[in-house]
Amino acid sequence: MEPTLWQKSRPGARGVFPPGVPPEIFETRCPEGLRRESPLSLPELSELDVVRHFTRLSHLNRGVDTHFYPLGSCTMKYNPKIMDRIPEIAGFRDLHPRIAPEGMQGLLESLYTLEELLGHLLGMEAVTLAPAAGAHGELTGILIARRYFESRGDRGRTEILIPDSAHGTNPASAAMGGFSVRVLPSGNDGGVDLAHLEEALSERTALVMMTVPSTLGIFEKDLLKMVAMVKASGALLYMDGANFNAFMGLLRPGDLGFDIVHINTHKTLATPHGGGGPGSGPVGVKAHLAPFLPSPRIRKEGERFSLVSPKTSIGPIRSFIGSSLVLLRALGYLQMLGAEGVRRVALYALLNANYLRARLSGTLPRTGSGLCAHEFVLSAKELGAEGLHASDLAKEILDAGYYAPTISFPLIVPEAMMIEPTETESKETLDRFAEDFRKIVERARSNPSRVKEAPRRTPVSRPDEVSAARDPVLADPASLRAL
Amino acid sequence: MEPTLWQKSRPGARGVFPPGVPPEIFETRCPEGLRRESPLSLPELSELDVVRHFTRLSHLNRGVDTHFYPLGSCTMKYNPKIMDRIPEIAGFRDLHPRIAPEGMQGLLESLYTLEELLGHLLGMEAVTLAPAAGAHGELTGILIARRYFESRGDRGRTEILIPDSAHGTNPASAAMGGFSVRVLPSGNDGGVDLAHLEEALSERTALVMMTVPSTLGIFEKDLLKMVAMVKASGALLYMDGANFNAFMGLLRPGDLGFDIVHINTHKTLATPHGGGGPGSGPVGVKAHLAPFLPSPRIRKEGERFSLVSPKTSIGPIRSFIGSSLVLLRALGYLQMLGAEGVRRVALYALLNANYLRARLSGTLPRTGSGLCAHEFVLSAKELGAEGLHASDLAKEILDAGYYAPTISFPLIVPEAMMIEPTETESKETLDRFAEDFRKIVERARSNPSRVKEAPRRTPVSRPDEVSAARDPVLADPASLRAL
Amino acid sequence: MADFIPHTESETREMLDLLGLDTIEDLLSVFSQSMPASGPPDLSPLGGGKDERALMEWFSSRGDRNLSSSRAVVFRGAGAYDHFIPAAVSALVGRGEFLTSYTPYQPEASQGLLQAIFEFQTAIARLYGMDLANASLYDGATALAEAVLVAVRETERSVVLLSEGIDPEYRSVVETYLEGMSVRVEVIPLEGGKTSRSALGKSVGPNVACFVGATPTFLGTIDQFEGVSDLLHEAGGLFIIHANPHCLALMKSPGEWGADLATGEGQPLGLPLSSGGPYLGLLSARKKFVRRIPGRLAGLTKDREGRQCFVLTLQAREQHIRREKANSNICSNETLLALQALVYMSLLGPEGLRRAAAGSWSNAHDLCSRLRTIPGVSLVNPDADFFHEFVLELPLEADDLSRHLLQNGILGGLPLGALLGPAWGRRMLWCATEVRSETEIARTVEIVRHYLVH
Amino acid sequence: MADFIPHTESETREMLDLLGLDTIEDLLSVFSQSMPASGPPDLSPLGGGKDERALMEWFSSRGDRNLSSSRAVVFRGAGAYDHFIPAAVSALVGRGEFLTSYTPYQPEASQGLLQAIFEFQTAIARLYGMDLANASLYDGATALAEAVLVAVRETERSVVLLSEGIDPEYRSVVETYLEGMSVRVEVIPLEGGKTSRSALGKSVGPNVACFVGATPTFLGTIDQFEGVSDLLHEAGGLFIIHANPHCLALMKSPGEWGADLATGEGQPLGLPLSSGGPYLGLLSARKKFVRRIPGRLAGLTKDREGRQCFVLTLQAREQHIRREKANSNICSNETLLALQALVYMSLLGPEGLRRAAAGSWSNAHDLCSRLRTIPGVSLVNPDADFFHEFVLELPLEADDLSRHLLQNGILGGLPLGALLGPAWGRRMLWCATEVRSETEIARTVEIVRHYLVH
Ligand SMILES: Cc1ncc(COP(=O)(O)O)c(C=O)c1O
Ligand SMILES: Cc1ncc(COP(=O)(O)O)c(C=O)c1O
Repeated sequence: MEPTLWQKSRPGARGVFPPGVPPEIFETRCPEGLRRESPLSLPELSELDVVRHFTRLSHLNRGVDTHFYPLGSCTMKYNPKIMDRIPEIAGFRDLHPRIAPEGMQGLLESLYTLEELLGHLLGMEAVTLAPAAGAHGELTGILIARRYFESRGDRGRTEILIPDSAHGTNPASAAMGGFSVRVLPSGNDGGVDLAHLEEALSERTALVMMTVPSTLGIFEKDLLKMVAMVKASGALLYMDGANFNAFMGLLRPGDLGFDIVHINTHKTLATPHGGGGPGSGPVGVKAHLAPFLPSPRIRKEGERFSLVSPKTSIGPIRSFIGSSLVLLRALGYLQMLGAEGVRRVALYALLNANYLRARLSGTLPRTGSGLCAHEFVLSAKELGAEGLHASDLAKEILDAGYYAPTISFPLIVPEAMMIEPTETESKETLDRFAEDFRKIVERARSNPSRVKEAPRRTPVSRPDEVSAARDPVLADPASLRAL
Repeated sequence: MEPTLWQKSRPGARGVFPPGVPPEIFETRCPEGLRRESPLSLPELSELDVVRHFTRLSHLNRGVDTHFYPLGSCTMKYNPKIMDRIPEIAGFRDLHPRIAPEGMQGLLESLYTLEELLGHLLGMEAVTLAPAAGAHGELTGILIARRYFESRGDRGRTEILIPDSAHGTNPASAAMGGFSVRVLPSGNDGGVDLAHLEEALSERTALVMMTVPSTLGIFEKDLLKMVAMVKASGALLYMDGANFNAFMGLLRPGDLGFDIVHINTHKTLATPHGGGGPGSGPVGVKAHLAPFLPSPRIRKEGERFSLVSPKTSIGPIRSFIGSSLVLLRALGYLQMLGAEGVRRVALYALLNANYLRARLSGTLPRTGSGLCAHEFVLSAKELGAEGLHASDLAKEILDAGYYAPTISFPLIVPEAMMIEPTETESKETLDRFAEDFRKIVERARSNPSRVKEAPRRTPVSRPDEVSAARDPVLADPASLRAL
Repeated sequence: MADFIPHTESETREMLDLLGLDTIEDLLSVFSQSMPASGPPDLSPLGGGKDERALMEWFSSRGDRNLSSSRAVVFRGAGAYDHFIPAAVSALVGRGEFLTSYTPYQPEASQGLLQAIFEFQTAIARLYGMDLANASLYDGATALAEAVLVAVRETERSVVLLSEGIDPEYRSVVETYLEGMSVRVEVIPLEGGKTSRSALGKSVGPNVACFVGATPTFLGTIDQFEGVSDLLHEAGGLFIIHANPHCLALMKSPGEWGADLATGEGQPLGLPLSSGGPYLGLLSARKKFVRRIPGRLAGLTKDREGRQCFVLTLQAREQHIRREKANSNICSNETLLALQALVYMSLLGPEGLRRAAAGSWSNAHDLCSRLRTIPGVSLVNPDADFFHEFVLELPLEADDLSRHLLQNGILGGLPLGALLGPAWGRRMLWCATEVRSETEIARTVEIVRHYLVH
Repeated sequence: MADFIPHTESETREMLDLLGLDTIEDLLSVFSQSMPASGPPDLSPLGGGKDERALMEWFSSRGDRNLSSSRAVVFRGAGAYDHFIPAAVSALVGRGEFLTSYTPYQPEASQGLLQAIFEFQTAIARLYGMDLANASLYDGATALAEAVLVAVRETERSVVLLSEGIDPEYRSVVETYLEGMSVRVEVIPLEGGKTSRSALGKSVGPNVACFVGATPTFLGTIDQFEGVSDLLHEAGGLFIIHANPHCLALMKSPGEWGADLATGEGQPLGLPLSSGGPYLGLLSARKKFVRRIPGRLAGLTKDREGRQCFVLTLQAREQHIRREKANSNICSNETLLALQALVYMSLLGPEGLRRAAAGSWSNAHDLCSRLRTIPGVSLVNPDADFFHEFVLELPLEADDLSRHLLQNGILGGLPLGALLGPAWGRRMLWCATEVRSETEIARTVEIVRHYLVH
């Protein structure tokens, strides 16, 4: 392992020499009470020290660029390198966000174009690009629903219905939006149970949030019926469209009857995840909800673009216009794909998932049946007999030279392993993975104690998570020693 | 290890889609006899395949960015990342070399400025930036000497004197320039022996090539006497200035009496070696040799720059003006350092070498005594008793987490290990290396057979070099299988 | 034109065969029950696709229609700052192993990012003078909103006091975030550029969850908070400070002022202006709030061989475990930008950061004193110290001057009328950072002078 | 201002102490005997140093004074070609592990580059239709000169025949390289754009070391070499072809023409125009010349565990072992650019390269036929096929048209007078690659037409 920056720090060492003036100038002229008194404990290193540090850290990390990453629900696909160039264009990279619209016509045109394209792909009449991530999009959509009912004087709708298979952000966003959450238990097939839905719907229901395809990688077979039921109840329909990669260009949430949908550009639209972010979570809505979209909105008049903040808006949900440099990548990707490419991406995402599903059949039982969408979920529950968890298998998979599938999600499947290969992986990679996975499951049955010891080929073995949580050390102690 | 591109190739797979037209258009319109008939066996891969391939290959490679690289004579120092930005400036990167001087005033001004600065640092009246590397600079200097003597009608000077400690490029360049080489044996102290020099000098001597500081990391103590002797003989004095890092800003070859000097920008002046190149090898000469410099030459008239090809020139030694993108880095580095920085670089290069030399004393005997310049040479000859070579130690050094020192050079030291730490490494790194080196030498004495087995921590163990040379496989057999 | 699908035709065929399908279109049966009557979507607006070169041409030509800092010298801040960024930053952050990795849930394969997050948390905690920091939030505004939510939850109270020194757009974001809560936001006015102590004293009471101060304030002034911490704590509320991390290299830190929580926008730490995003939300806190705070946390631990290593910890606070009871809904955050800020801070080191901050301070003061010599121009809040931003009162509408400057390739101070109301129509919020040259300052002052004193 | 020296003051002190020195200046005693009477050099021309930002400003402003392809549409080739380069190329080649490594003399720590060199050698050998290629030479011109030297050494003969189709500047480089040898260079004229077979027949004889043909020729024509190989071999000489690798995707390769050695300039394979360098010298050969050829060679072998691995091999040909008897003096070469070309070729693959080459061919033919419709303009060598370059005869001085085009943001064809003499004053060598758009071609033709037919 690599020592930390502070463990390497050498008092007095200098790195990059920036423009500026000696700090003494400030210190002699600024009143004492306003000045920082405590020393500034940042690492002191040469430029080479820093370069080596982060180059070495990068070697301790797996990405799509280095390994197959079958992480379900996360759509870890290849993001074309050309998209990394777009945020480097000086006209975007170095543009001040508080410039008057005259100074950002190119930006506004680009974002407006993206709104239009997404609106078209989602079957929605208006799109906001403001949300910074999927969960942020959810919150936005939920606040829009709140305003919508308020605008109609309907103050009794305080409840949001969410399937138990949903991503954790769904209920968490509902709560942040001030709603109470009612959980819809899944039926035997992992889908929403119509009877339960029927029972749960009431005049208190503001919103029903559905993930399509569901987190089991399944398209609800009764989706259109559910939509009709919800509409009949007067509630709005929200679609968590994080799994856009499964249906982009094939099916439009708007056409299915949804009122609100968010997508994650950092899954489907060419923003690498960057270790957890940045992303962005555009939200599309039907016309009746458009007045409530967050401000500012981009308006087009003739060839000129401007920003407006309608009174009906829920207000801004973040600073400035949005994560522009992320959004431009999404636009670039859609422009590169074109109509044909967009469809092919989704079709091949389905093909790869189904192929891998078929290749893995007979290893661990799958939750759900028939064709899957872009991902599928296996359960490692039966290995409980050998004292093993899905997480143990995951470590063996790391050792075999892959990133691991998503584990412990969706919560409704015990010892879930959620596998999403994405369309950018080759058949060869899937074949190799299937073979290795099969061997690992066999090993789990024949030699469970060995599996408990995995991984062995990673830079570290299993970290002690219990003691990490018991007495959390969240900042480097060496940073205090240095003072 | 990673399979090769052809081992991974899948017939029919497509990578990046370039601008162009379907090749059939060419094939139907171009006469058959002119068309390629044999299939084009390049690898067929997706963009992701290619990205993974080269990312993984990079992980099998050590650079200064990842490891301390005490490779003597190679000056493997840290090259500031800002210099990588200069060749990316569109005005330089995308400039066509056959544009009229009006279209390249910024380039010509930059290169002219570099010529002036180098001339100043070398104490030379004229500088050419054309040579593509150090050896290319040597050939250039040698051809200049040839033309010089020709211009004086002195056709009897057919011999070049070169110390036996010199880099191999010196004699090789002399031979390419059409001269015969006479080797100057080193004296006991590793320096040129005055008596030998005296004896060797004659009216046949065209040039004496000296490396300063010598490849032993030593400044010849009688340098000025030698210079005087050579001058008296009517020969010219060539300095191999590859070790510029040792004296930049401290001492000028021109002041020492040299007529010609080359330097390697890829050692001292901020061009990373890139696995073996590119580099560039500017050559500086005194006024009497300036007319012979290679064409084209940059001329400044008022504020305007132009290119000229004087009749007296030896002619072009490569295509176009020079390795501009490399040369601009050198200029950037000098501008960043400024007067003070240039001196400090050289002084700290001396300090680091002498400190490490002192820290290693008592491990293996050094060739030479007293202060060294920017590097020093140890001999592992005594380990021959345990059946070990310098190359065996080198492998242990790799295992300890470093690149290895230069071995088997200079040739005059048996089992040489040439160590050059450069100024960009910290005391801490040198201390750690010294400790590890000491342990390795101890291990070599106590457990030589283990050392014979090193390295163990590298991606591969020792390759079979003998069979590689016996029946060389220089192209991937899989590339023919694919056809 | 390119779709990054690696399959050869024969591979696709083999795969379909295994699945017993005729053509890839047969996979559409996944949706069959849901296929709307309207038929497949019309994709014509997406066009025929572009190759890399055509794509870059499209974007470059749009980029050329933006007056970025390469075309207009930036004297504007107001939440986004034009600072120096060393070249090594992007060289390191852009490495594929970082860029293309996911949230480090599998620690054994993610030590690089986990360690970087841990180091980022450390750097932010030290800069803000706090015990700990999280792995990032979306941006400064949402970080502030999340901090307010921590206070609301911790105190179970319903009044939030925000200093008028908080960026008014941030205040709106806080209000949006509180939309669904029964919480009232009250603004404590500034007096001469500092939070009115009497107004604050009057408002602090048993219903108050927190007071949030800003330093520098949105108007650039350095606010002062002696005794504020005690005032709040005695009333059972929390004290939050929103601070610009660049200024903290020299200014008294939230920790030194006794804050419980601190937030900031990380953009000044090595992020470009970026047309507004992605930015980097900073949140730091006293240790006792550790189980309250939102977002990811990397912690130090040991592996089975006892080697130092890192892991995401205290995940029970987060949505994927706690669901509707989670501290926040945040999932994806801004890790890559946290890494970027960390690389920036390590490259500059404490001395470099102090030097850059002093440069901003010095340039802003230079600009201010020169502009003040222009007849009719005066400094608003002359009695408060400022850091690198300040408000000037002009003899005419600020919008007019702003337009005039833009025509001359200068992004001048921000006209405040649109944000703060007509009373502020002749006021402009100026900023100068360490990268502004003496020539740029002199030229700008001359253009302003010439325009105002025709 | 920055010197990248990591030492703290106290570390420097400790180090000096160990050495028994007072100040670092004491190290100057290393040179003492040689310190010239003139005293220490005056370094004032180097100035006070610049920070990163000031440095980039200096270079950007100089870059702005160059009419690069972003400011002038390139219709010029003549040895340097404006091709499409995928974005992934620089992302991969720029990785620090490649960029900052040395020549892979320690194979265990250098497998990445060794494998890449091996793969590069393979790709070039396949492209040129030869058995093997080396790890690179400086550029196309020096590669050609080195190939000629191979022939001279192999045959021990003293006459070198160069086709007139060889770039005249390359020819000068060959002459410079031969300066010290007793070798005579003879030029075999082109006839209608192809090497005169009768002249060649007359010149081939017992003293001839080699004949070097080019395809496409410097004038863009596709030369033809039926029987040339036999002609040379019967006379005991070697046959060398210099070929543009981009065109070889579609054109008959040197191997197919029966060449013994082949050379090329690798710039069209993913390298930018680069203001002329660094470029990439390509050299490939028949197996039997393996011990003759200059430069590094990576070979396939196995490690002790029997794993496939790579190593520099046949080093006994090289200067560091063979010294004055070496095949060449080359040491540093252009490895990083070889890697770049390899990444480029792998990304495009055979189909991509063929598509790009066909695009060049098609654009050049389109441009040519449009320009020929202008009164007074005619194609020189109308009976020869050409690839992506062609020479036009104009009704006025080519220099004048060239200047006019440059004023209109077009880098038109190369006026040939300066290179080939006054007889060529009205001739211009045009080029169009796959990246030229229909609009650019149309606009250029219109400007030329308007200028010529005022
Ligand atoms: C189905 C689903 N919904 C919502 C989210 C939340 O999106 P984000 O992480 O961008 O906030 C995710 C992300 O993992 C998801 O997979
Ligand atoms: C002393 C010396 N001279 C000459 C050279 C040759 O320089 P290049 O490799 O640039 O041709 C070297 C390079 O290794 C060297 O160290």
